[in-house]
Amino acid sequence: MDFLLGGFVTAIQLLLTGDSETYSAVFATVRVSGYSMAASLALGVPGGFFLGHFDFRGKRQVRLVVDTLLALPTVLIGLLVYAFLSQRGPLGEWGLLFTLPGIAIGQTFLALPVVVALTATAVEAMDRHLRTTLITLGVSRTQLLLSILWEGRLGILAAAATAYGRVTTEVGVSMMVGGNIKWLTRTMTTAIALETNKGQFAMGVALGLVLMAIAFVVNFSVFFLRRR
Amino acid sequence: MDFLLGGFVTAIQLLLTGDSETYSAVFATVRVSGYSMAASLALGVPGGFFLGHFDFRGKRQVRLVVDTLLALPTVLIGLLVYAFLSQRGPLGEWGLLFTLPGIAIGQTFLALPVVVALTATAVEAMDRHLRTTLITLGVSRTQLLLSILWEGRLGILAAAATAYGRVTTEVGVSMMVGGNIKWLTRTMTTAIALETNKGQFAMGVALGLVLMAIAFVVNFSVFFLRRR
Amino acid sequence: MKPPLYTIRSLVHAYDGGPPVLAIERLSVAAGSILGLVGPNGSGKSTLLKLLAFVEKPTRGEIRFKDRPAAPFSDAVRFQVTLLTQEPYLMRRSVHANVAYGLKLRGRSRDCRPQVAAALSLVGLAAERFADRKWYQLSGGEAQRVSLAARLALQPEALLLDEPTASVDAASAELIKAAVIRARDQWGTTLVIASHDRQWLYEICDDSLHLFRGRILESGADNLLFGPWQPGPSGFWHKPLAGGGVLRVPPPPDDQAVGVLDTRAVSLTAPGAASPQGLNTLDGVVSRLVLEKNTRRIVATISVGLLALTVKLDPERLQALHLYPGKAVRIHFAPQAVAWCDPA
Amino acid sequence: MKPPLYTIRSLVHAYDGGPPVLAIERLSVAAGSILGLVGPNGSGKSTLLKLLAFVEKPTRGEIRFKDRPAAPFSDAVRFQVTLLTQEPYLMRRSVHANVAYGLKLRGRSRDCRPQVAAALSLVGLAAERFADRKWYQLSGGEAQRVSLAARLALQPEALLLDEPTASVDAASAELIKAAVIRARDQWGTTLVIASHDRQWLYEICDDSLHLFRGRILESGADNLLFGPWQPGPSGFWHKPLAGGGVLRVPPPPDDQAVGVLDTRAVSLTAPGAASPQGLNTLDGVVSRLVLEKNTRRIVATISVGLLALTVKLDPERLQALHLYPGKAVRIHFAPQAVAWCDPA
Amino acid sequence: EKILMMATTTSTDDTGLLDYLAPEFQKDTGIVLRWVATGTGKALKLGENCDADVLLVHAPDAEEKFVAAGFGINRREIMYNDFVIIGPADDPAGIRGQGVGVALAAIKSKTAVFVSRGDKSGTHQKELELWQAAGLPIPDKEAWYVQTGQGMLATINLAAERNGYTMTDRGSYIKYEANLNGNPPLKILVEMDAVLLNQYSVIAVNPARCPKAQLELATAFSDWMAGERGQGLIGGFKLLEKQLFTPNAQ
Ligand SMILES: Nc1ncnc2c1ncn2[C@@H]1O[C@H](COP(=O)(O)OP(=O)(O)OP(=O)(O)O)[C@@H](O)[C@H]1O
Ligand SMILES: Nc1ncnc2c1ncn2[C@@H]1O[C@H](COP(=O)(O)OP(=O)(O)OP(=O)(O)O)[C@@H](O)[C@H]1O
Ligand SMILES: [Mg+2]
Ligand SMILES: [Mg+2]
Repeated sequence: MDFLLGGFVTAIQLLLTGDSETYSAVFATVRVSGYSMAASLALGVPGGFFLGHFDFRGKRQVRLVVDTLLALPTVLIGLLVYAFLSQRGPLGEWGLLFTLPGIAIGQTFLALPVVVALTATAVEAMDRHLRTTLITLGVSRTQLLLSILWEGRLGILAAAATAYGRVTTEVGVSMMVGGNIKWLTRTMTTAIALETNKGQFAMGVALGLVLMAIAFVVNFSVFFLRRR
Repeated sequence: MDFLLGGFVTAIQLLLTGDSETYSAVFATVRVSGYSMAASLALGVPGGFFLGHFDFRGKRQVRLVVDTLLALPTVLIGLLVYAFLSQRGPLGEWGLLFTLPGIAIGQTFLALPVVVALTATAVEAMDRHLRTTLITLGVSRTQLLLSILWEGRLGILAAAATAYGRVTTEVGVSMMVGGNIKWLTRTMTTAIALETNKGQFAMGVALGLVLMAIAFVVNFSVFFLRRR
Repeated sequence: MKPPLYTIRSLVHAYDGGPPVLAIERLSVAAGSILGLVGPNGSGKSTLLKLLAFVEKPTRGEIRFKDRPAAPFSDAVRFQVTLLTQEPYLMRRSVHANVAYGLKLRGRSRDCRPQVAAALSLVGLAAERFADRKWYQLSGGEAQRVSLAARLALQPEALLLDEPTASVDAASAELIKAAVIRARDQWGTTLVIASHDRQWLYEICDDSLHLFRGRILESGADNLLFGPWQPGPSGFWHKPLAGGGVLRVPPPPDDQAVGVLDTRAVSLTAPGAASPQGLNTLDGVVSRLVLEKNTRRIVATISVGLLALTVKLDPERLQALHLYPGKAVRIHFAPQAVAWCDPA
Repeated sequence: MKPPLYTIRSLVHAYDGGPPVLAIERLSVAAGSILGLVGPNGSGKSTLLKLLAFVEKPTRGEIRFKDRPAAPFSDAVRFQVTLLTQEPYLMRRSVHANVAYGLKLRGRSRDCRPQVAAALSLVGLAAERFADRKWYQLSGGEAQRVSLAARLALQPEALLLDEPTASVDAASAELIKAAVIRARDQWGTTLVIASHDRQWLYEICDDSLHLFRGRILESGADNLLFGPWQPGPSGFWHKPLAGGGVLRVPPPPDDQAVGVLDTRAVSLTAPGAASPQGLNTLDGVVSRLVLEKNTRRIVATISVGLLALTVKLDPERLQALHLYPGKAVRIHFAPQAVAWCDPA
Repeated sequence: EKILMMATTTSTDDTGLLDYLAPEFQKDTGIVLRWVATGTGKALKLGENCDADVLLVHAPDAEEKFVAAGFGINRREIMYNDFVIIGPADDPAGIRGQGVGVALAAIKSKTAVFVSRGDKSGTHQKELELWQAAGLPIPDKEAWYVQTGQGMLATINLAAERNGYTMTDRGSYIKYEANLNGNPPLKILVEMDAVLLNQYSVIAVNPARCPKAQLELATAFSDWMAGERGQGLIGGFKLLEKQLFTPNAQ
């Protein structure tokens, strides 16, 4: 029990004293989640829009697949990406194994189903008259997409926040593809896992709290989008 | 690379030959995720309804907190729950450490923010005339809640599917609270982590695919709710 | 006499801390009566109906139902009162499920097919063609009528209708009229109906209430006179009219004030008739003549430039004047007959 | 003469593989004209308007705009055509942002405040009071008018209005009428307007189109006669009427068929007048008389039991008959004047 | 049913040793053995928190501290295996057959990649000892010194990907060899140095601190492991025909 309080104190110390190990992991986490969120939003939001907005044969089946992919285990993604990026894998040449961009690739696969499924749900829930209204006002196809997304921004925001939570807390991909290399690819979550394995529970809690502090800052920075 | 194909073949073998270790982990996963989904839906759907449906002061701030909790690292939850359930913790008497219900408690904390945030978003996105219509038709408060949830079932379904994906793929809580004890608390994800740690990549992939097969069955069983 | 179904005391309603949009000092609605609500857009009709349906709580004051206070979800009103909202909302279910929903809430779930079919036929929809359609497979007017059928099926004690004929065709409007009257006569339902279609409304109402900027105007207030007003000679204020002529009114509270002119204070004469000293004299053209079914009087609309004034006449007077649509007439009324609305 | 703005050839539309709900063999809409669309609920008015706005693609056939084919999003029509939908939808923004949205799309974003204010005032809304309101802070009629303002602000070449006055008060309906006429006169806008308010519609339309079950009826088809029909003597079919009397018609295609009766085929006489051999003779009461502004003729509605028939009269004929609302009259028409609608 | 809860290091589980011993133990004593396999640090922590009855770990220094602090009693050495230094077959630092001290110095001076567990595990603690014994400063931020913070096999795999050296226990290496069908890219280069011994011990959790700790069962396990039966089974445990652990209970 006492390690909880200890963790809280340590978390504040780590942040205030500018502990270099911690900050190295913080930056790694921020960079990696930045990449993977950018990629998964760029691909997933249009994808989700398409899935939610248009009616086509087999739409429900596609949703079923996407929903199943929500349960893609991080370690499995880690293994798949590892298989491709390994020296002996087809993309070994790129030298992305044990690098932050490598992790970001794996996390993108992790976040993509979340963004697609939730964006599609948000778009689907929108009033069917919105589309007609926008077209009658003279939107182009792109403007239609942008305006519908803007009207449904609360849903997209929820999609992004959920995907961010998933990306930023995952361990499997970061371990497998990143290798948890100190000063290089050690992210907050792999650091937490390591400290916990070392039996340094207080340190694990401290790093966990730091991770939540980052999440708070990130969510706070898009707070204004919630205004109605 | 070859372990991917090997994993696929192994996955089918494991399922068809009724491999007892695999099935033990499958049942553990199904039981644990069953408990934690039941608990997090029972608590989170009404909570999300409340958050999405009513206007109150500080509502946006509550959303900010919930969104931040989406980024609750599994290992942190694992540590917190461990702290309480450990012999030396306040709830040590209950004897829940290294048991499936213990894991389920931790996973409930993991799923709760997802269910709350996404249910709230779904309810918020609903037509504001629905509430008025339902009241004028004579619903009670409970019927209002149920009918709004039913009308917004696609959103709730997405919330549940996302939470399920999160619960069923997490490793941190299962490892920390469950202890990955063979035949007892070894779930699919801890088994995958173990195999991967042992370098048995093909087996890791195989178990990952089995996990996805479970997810497919679960999502398929609620497929009918998608009919419009 | 039966006690009133609704009694309202010192009611004020404002949305989310905004300015009050409805302020009613006292009002009672007799059981079994049909009350019409008229008034321009934004005058508070829908707000009043939502309050009467106990969907919203008034900001101040009280609404009593059968002499007991009530609130949203309270059992005293839950199954007794129902409202057709202005934007008819259908749940994402079939037409049948929409109409049956309220019946099911009341525990009448056992085979409600015949009840649903009966309700649909009241609004002119054949159950065979419509019951199994999805909510989005309807035209605007069909959806409106399905919503109404869902309310009629409940046979409520109080039925509140907000623009029930807004996008409904003429034949269906007649059907709805018949359904409303039947509801009152057969089930003793009390109705409050807001509508912009005054002809339709006046043909069924026992009484009507004029709302303007959230307040009740005295009855007979069919004519609203809008400013701006300019001060003129001999204590009156003026407004020049588009087609020539001038409107004279008593001093208004402010230059944008809205005047109310009782139809009974207006008299019609042949064009060119001598105008009595001190009265407003306006030349116009009859644009329509409509029979008020209950009273057998005739409501005449006279266009004076852009202004449309309403006058009620006995058939005898009408025949004496040889009125027909298109005929030129002269209107007289005393400036003092114009009363001023309270500022909102 | 200017070439038609729209030309339609062999158009058929069905929703999602359902039965066809609109089938128009050929139609053209002249540039600068105002075309009215009338017809009962579900007759296809909104469907036609959505097709004309290129929001939906027809299932079969073609709609040409300025003699060129067009499709949703095509540049040829994107900024030229705009539709006010039947359910006015406001985006979750302020009133100003809603009205300004289309202007911004057209690149006129630089301070569009004055344009927005002008558009709002066309529908009788003061920009100071309304521009900064949120989309949900409006009454039904106000929302409807904001939607219309958002279309008027665009000064489009083709303006399609679906029930623009559905929940709008009488004064605003007059304003909208003026705005529509101004749009045509000042900007040369072509308008197609669907409305159930025929009085209002006939006062602005150059021409009107009667839709019934997805088909265009011949003009003058104001009266629809509904079955069921029973076979009768001498080759005619019958329907007994509520207030006594019988309607005789030529043999219908089926016993639920709908007959169309041209107003011009109906003649009015004094009650008790001798009825010419072989004609339908019905006794009714005048319920309203309305001036048709363009033609100066008078539209009389005659109630025969539950049936309401429309007849058009010259002022002279009306005076000769001493008609006024409430007066009993006798109606004659030849059974052969009833034509049968094509089954849908 | 008597259930003994053990916390142990990953190597005993990953190699399959426990899966092999537990049924025999149950057969002989009727006690069901359950274990949580984790890093040595966490295993000790679980003991400290009274969440296990017995520990099977391999970090002598940390173990002694654990016992000295009163968390555990009856520490008993059971078996050992040994550590080896492995590296790419072409051996860029040229350490094949050298002593440990020389080998480490060569790696450092050639700045060849060396992959460290970096997780305070028994293996990692041994590695740190070796740097110290060789009189070298413990590297941290040097680019050639990669700290994975992962388990042994993950670390070996990482070393293979990086074409680097690492130190591992022999059991894990044999497992790694088996995973790659006996033909791994990393080969054993340094072995059989006396300092490379890896001692495993059993410690019972102190019932004086943890009232629920089952000292009786823990002692039964400890006795069984140190006894003839246990020692014989450990000696007979083989993977790829190779013995993984050498029993050495006194
Ligand atoms: N949710 C709301 N928030 C703030 N103001 C509102 C809201 N709803 C309505 N109002 C305002 O309250 C006033 C009364 O609205 P109400 O809907 O009762 O009018 P109405 O008489 O029904 O008008 P209409 O004929 O257009 O339906 C209007 O000025 C309107 O702008
Ligand atoms: N999305 C849809 N799917 C299937 N059928 C539809 C759909 N929308 C409309 N319909 C049907 O198409 C027919 C024509 O509808 P439309 O909306 O064009 O009628 P309308 O003339 O505008 O009627 P109203 O006066 O009620 O607005 C109706 O029978 C209606 O039920
Ligand atoms: Mg209203
Ligand atoms: Mg329509």
